[in-house]
Amino acid sequence: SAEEVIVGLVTKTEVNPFFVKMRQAAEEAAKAKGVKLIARAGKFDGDNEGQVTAIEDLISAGAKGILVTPNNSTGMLGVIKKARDAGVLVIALDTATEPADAVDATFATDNFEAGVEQGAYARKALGDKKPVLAMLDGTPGGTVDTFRHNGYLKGFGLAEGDPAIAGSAITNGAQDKGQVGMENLLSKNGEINAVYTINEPAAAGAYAALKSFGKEADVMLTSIDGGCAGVRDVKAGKIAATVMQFPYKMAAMGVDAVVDYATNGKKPSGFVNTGSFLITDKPVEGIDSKNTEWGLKNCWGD
Amino acid sequence: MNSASALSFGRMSKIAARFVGTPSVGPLLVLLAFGLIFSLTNPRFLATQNLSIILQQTVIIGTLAIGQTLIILTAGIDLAVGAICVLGTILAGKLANSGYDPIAAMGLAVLACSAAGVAAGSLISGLRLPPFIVTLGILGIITAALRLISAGGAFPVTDEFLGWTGNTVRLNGFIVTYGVIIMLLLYGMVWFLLNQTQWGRHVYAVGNNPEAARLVGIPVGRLLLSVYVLAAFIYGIAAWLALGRIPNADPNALQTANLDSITAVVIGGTSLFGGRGGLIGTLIGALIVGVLRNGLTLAGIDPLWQDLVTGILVIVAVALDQLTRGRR
Amino acid sequence: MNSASALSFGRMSKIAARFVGTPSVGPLLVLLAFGLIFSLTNPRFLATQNLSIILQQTVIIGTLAIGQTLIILTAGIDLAVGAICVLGTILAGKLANSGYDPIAAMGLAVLACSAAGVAAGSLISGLRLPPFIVTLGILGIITAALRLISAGGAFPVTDEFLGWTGNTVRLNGFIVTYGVIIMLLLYGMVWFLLNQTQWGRHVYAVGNNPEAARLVGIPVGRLLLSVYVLAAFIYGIAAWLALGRIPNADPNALQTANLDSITAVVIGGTSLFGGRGGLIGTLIGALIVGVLRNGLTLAGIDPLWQDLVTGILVIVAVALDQLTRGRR
Amino acid sequence: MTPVEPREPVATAPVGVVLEARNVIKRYGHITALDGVDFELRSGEILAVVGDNGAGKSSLIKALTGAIVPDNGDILLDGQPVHFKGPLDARKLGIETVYQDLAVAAALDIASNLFLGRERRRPGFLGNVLRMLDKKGMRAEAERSMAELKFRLPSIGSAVEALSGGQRQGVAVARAALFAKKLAIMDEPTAALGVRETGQVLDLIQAIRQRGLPVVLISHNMPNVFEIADRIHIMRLGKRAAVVSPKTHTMADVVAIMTGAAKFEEPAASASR
Amino acid sequence: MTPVEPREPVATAPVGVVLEARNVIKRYGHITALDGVDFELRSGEILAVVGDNGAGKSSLIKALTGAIVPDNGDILLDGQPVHFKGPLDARKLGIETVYQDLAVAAALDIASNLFLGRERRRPGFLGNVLRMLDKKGMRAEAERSMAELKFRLPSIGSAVEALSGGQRQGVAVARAALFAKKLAIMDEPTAALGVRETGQVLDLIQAIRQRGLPVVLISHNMPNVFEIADRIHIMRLGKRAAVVSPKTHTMADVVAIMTGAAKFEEPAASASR
Ligand SMILES: Nc1ncnc2c1ncn2[C@@H]1O[C@H](COP(=O)(O)OP(=O)(O)OP(=O)(O)O)[C@@H](O)[C@H]1O
Ligand SMILES: Nc1ncnc2c1ncn2[C@@H]1O[C@H](COP(=O)(O)OP(=O)(O)OP(=O)(O)O)[C@@H](O)[C@H]1O
Ligand SMILES: [Mg+2]
Ligand SMILES: [Mg+2]
Repeated sequence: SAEEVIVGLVTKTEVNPFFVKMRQAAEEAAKAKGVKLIARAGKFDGDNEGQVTAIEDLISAGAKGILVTPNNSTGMLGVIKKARDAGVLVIALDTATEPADAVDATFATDNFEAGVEQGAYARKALGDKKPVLAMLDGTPGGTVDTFRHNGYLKGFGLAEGDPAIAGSAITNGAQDKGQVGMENLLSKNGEINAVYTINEPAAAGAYAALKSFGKEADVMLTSIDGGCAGVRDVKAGKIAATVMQFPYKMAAMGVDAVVDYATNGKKPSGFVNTGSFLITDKPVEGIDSKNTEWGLKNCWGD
Repeated sequence: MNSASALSFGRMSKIAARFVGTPSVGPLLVLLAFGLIFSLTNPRFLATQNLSIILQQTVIIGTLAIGQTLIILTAGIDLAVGAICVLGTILAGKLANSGYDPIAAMGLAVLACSAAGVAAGSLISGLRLPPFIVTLGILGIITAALRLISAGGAFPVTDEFLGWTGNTVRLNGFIVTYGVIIMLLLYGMVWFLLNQTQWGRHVYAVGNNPEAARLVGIPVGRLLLSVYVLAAFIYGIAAWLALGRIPNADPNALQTANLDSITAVVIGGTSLFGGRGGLIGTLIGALIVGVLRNGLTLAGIDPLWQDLVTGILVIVAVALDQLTRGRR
Repeated sequence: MNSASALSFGRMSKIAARFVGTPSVGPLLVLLAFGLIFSLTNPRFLATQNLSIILQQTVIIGTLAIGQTLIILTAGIDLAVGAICVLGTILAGKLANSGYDPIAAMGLAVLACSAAGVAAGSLISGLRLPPFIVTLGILGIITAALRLISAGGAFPVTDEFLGWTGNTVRLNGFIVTYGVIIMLLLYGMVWFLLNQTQWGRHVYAVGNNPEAARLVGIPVGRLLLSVYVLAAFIYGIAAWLALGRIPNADPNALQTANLDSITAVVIGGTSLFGGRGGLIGTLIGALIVGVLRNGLTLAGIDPLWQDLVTGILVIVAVALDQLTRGRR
Repeated sequence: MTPVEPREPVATAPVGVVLEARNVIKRYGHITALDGVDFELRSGEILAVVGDNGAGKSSLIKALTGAIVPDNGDILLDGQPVHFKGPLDARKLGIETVYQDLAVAAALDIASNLFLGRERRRPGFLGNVLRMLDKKGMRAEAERSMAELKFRLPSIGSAVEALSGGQRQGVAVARAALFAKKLAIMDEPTAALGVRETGQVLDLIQAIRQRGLPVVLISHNMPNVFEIADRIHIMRLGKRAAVVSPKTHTMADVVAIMTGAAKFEEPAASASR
Repeated sequence: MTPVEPREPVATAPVGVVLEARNVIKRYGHITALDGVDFELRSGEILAVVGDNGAGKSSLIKALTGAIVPDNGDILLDGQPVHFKGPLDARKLGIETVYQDLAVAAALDIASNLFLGRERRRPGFLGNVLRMLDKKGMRAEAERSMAELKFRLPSIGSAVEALSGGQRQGVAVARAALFAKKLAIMDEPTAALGVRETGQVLDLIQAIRQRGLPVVLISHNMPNVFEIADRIHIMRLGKRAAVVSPKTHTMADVVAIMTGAAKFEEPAASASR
């Protein structure tokens, strides 16, 4: 009988709920298809070495296909080539490689576009108020971080370094650091009326800080991710809007593709945008959005 | 001759010696110096609201650093400090969310934290394994266990009792949370233990010279065990304070807590080789870190530059401390 | 009497003493035990290709751990090890990408790394600041500086010379990269320095008893400086090896390198209090970590459980080492 | 040719033997530090233990006080076998020891070191419930007992690491003297002491004996040994070579046995029986 | 009432003075360890330094060898002022010292400790270019010089922490003897030594003198001091109380000066001039 089909999944970290959801979705898909999933991850945002090591181990373990969310778009190229040379199907999830054809296929969201959506909404919703913006970044230099940050500024209509940017803080996407960063920025400038956040945990931290300053009603707090906790925060009015992504879609499609390859030898190709949607209960004109009811049905996490 | 020359030096030198000899004066001066500089760059720094915020931001690391201080005084080190605290938040949250009485939930969580301390302490005192490795191992075990328990990741903890430590109270116009008060109470209590009881003496003795401690009949193993358990108990309390600050149980929180708490301890003047230092220094050390972060933001320094400046100022802080103590 | 009884014990005990007394035998036995277990759970583990991969995976941390060993032997600690190495990759990449001769680019990068070592070493030996704080500060400074330099984040480094260490060569059917060979050469050279030269003796003496070292006339400050500079130089070489493994310069890379390299050193049997241990143990320690990670994956263990099992096995490894050395 | 006590182990403890050891063996790797040593301390006596460097004196007393666990042999206190798992066990039975390497915590002050492991608590609620230290009381007591030794000290609050070699030794000796309940063992307590201070410590040892407690004194200083010892236990190569009385033997005799220059097999009438 | 040497500092170094110190002051916080002490070591002599515990003997020799930097005072070697910034400076000029706390690296073996800071390299390429240690040679030399002291040692490869107190002291003494080029200073080198070993060390000191080097010997053992010293420098309360000759003064005289029982202001004819 044929050897058990092994699907490898290499996420950026095990820390981020986004990747936790991705792994769970992959596990479910693997179970449904009767294949074995071995998941690995880097230890932190930027752990290229950890991801390379994981892919090498998965090649050694005899994986048929490897799904990887590369930490940055070029870091993984060598080992990906090694895997493909060894006949392993490699699919990039969530983040594209550079060049994009270094992998067989890419199932991802356009993070820059997601940032643009967030920024455009925030600017519109702010109305004619003069914007005073605080930015709660993730880990500076990370690919996703850069795309979302730059996208937001573009959507918001500000250039990097514009005086309307009152300040920024590094949150590593963590709630506690989001809270500390927001508190200190509010201490510095009480006029802040728009807040960019890298993800929903950072937004939750920011909300707590805003609340303790009594400013939660006056500030346009937006985010990206689409975790259920985040959507609930939108519903509760804590976050004005978030941009939802679909990690489970990426993972499930990835597992299916590997199984397909193992049974039929068929390889997927190209970039498949798994899409993103702005979720808000306070839509503004000219910007497509879905309400939280839809959001709660399609969110990830629990 | 010695007493004669001491007298000839006069009261002055005695007072100076008393202060310069106290290990926490150096850090205190550094803290005041930073405070002064920041209040000049931005007057908002000294606003009571801002000071109160700095205190609140210090609550979690400040409390964890109490336990870390105890362990470092015994020449140990604790890399599991954040993991044990997170264990507390997750357990308390899970239990409360699944219908347990919140007080019982918190109690059980603190108990579980203490149990982690029992495990660490037993391995270190019983098998004489290096604390670095034992706590690193426990860090891995707890982190993994937490991810297994809380499969889906973080979840909100809305119970009122569990979040109570985040409520504010006004003291003389100064707004603080109950969490701040509890942290300060813990500092007071552990300070008392360290400085006024036999147990505290023995902590210093074991850290300074474990063989001498053994020879004079101090039960070194039992003492180490008690230190790790007390520290872990405090991490459990810190879990309650953490839920007050962030009503959310996240298995991935506090990843840098080990480095942060050790930093507070070392800036506070406690030696990583054990037996020298104290708790007041740690509180000041934690505040120095908080003041730096807050003050640099208020001074409008870009976060990328903040790390740079913080790196330099941390070194400067310890160098100043060294200087105030005088040479060898 | 002593020599008499030594003789009566016979050659046997001498040989035993030689081996049990050598600090790296414990870790070696642990490594072999883990290897045996993993080869039973999955025959692929022993495939030469897999073994060669484990070696390659050990290259970066294994090389960084050489410098970390030197520093820990002097009773220091280096938290900036990863940051300095990343500094090397970013500088070499930036310079090469902007048209510098790649050899000059790499040379300058190694020089810059060494300069970071000069900074750390000077503060530690000159101002007698604790290594923990100095290297923590330098970690912050370099991390921030790197983010400022490489504003856009990570970038690919495609130069052939910079990536050369990733090329493979077949030795007796065993495929290794030049990086592995360079790492092993570095181990050999530094082993020689530590065990066969005056400088190495002084490293041990300074770590074991700095005051005695000073009194017998060892230039302690200069020695510490040389250790930090040599270590940083090695981190610079590690940067070259890292570019061979991943042709990409990323300011956020290697964040856990400090903990990982210290872990390799401690598992290898070197004491964090300085003066005891050795380099061979460190290599074995680094391999133990690599074997654990690889072996658990090959055994198909869920990554959540892997952390748990790794946590336990790290403790077990050190406990076994302790046992093979016998009690006090 | 010096007449000495026979070395056969006695079957039952003779009357008045406080601490006894039989056939104690201790090996360190391939070094045999104690090679079947016997030992006998009688009530109310000052027993000197002498021997060359490396003869095993310190190892012997460490075995007697639980600081090391011997590989073999029995230890009896008041004729009852005891098994010390650590120094704490011996201390609980009232045995106080000055170890050769002093066992002080250098970073702590003199008073803390004097009371290390034997701290006093405040009376009443503060002490019983809060377990608060009686710092003042301990400090006063420390002042008193260091003054008794006539040591010049910088201040009772100085860290021990700031003391001269002899001052440090004084702290360790004062500690043992202060707390001995059953017997005191002193491993070279006067090695670093000046003439005057040595005299004080010898007086102190005699004062302890006056309290009815026997004392074991390890010393290389033969005049001192002959001045105050009742019996002299001579170690050689990890064994008890002889036990002699200072009344019947000269310093030269003792040195001769110690260094192996004199034989000592003959079961001559023991001077100390 | 003992006649003693006058204490005024001499303007120029008398002929044959190797090491001299004038008005050296050292304070530790509010403790004055050295209170304006003078010191004079003549060529080829054995100078004993005696004094109560805490009198400042160790502080004095530390100041002379660069181990501490005095707050005030001049140090002259062969009449030339020297400023030692650390022990290395003194060692480079051929001054070897046995410190009271021995200055050994306990985890290293005996041979490594003997040659600590003075390691020998292999001849030729290996030594000059690769700077390889001559481990065998050092080990053999260590064996030889420890054997000369007639110490019984477990093995030259044992770690120093596995040695008895006296054996450890032997290592430190052998080191100083082996490397002294200009003069040797020994702070209580026989404190932990047995009778036989003490004799060996005294012989060794005399052998060093035979090599033409002066020796400073700090000791509390008056018989030893009177046996080998040419002159005796008496410390009291951080000052030089007197310098006397063992030929003209008795032990009782010396102890009396040391403890302050005897006065010594009168500028009587110095015995040692
Ligand atoms: N590092 C130090 N810090 C503070 N005080 C010190 C220090 N070293 C020595 N002292 C003090 O200086 C005085 C002289 O000490 P020193 O060691 O020179 O005496 P000594 O004559 O060598 O005594 P001993 O015979 O006991 O060795 C003592 O009172 C001692 O307490
Ligand atoms: N921890 C140890 N490890 C190995 N060998 C040891 C250890 N302790 C003592 N020894 C050896 O045991 C022997 C006896 O040592 P011990 O300290 O009992 O001698 P001692 O009679 O007290 O000598 P001294 O008069 O020099 O203090 C010595 O040869 C010594 O090297
Ligand atoms: Mg001894
Ligand atoms: Mg002295």
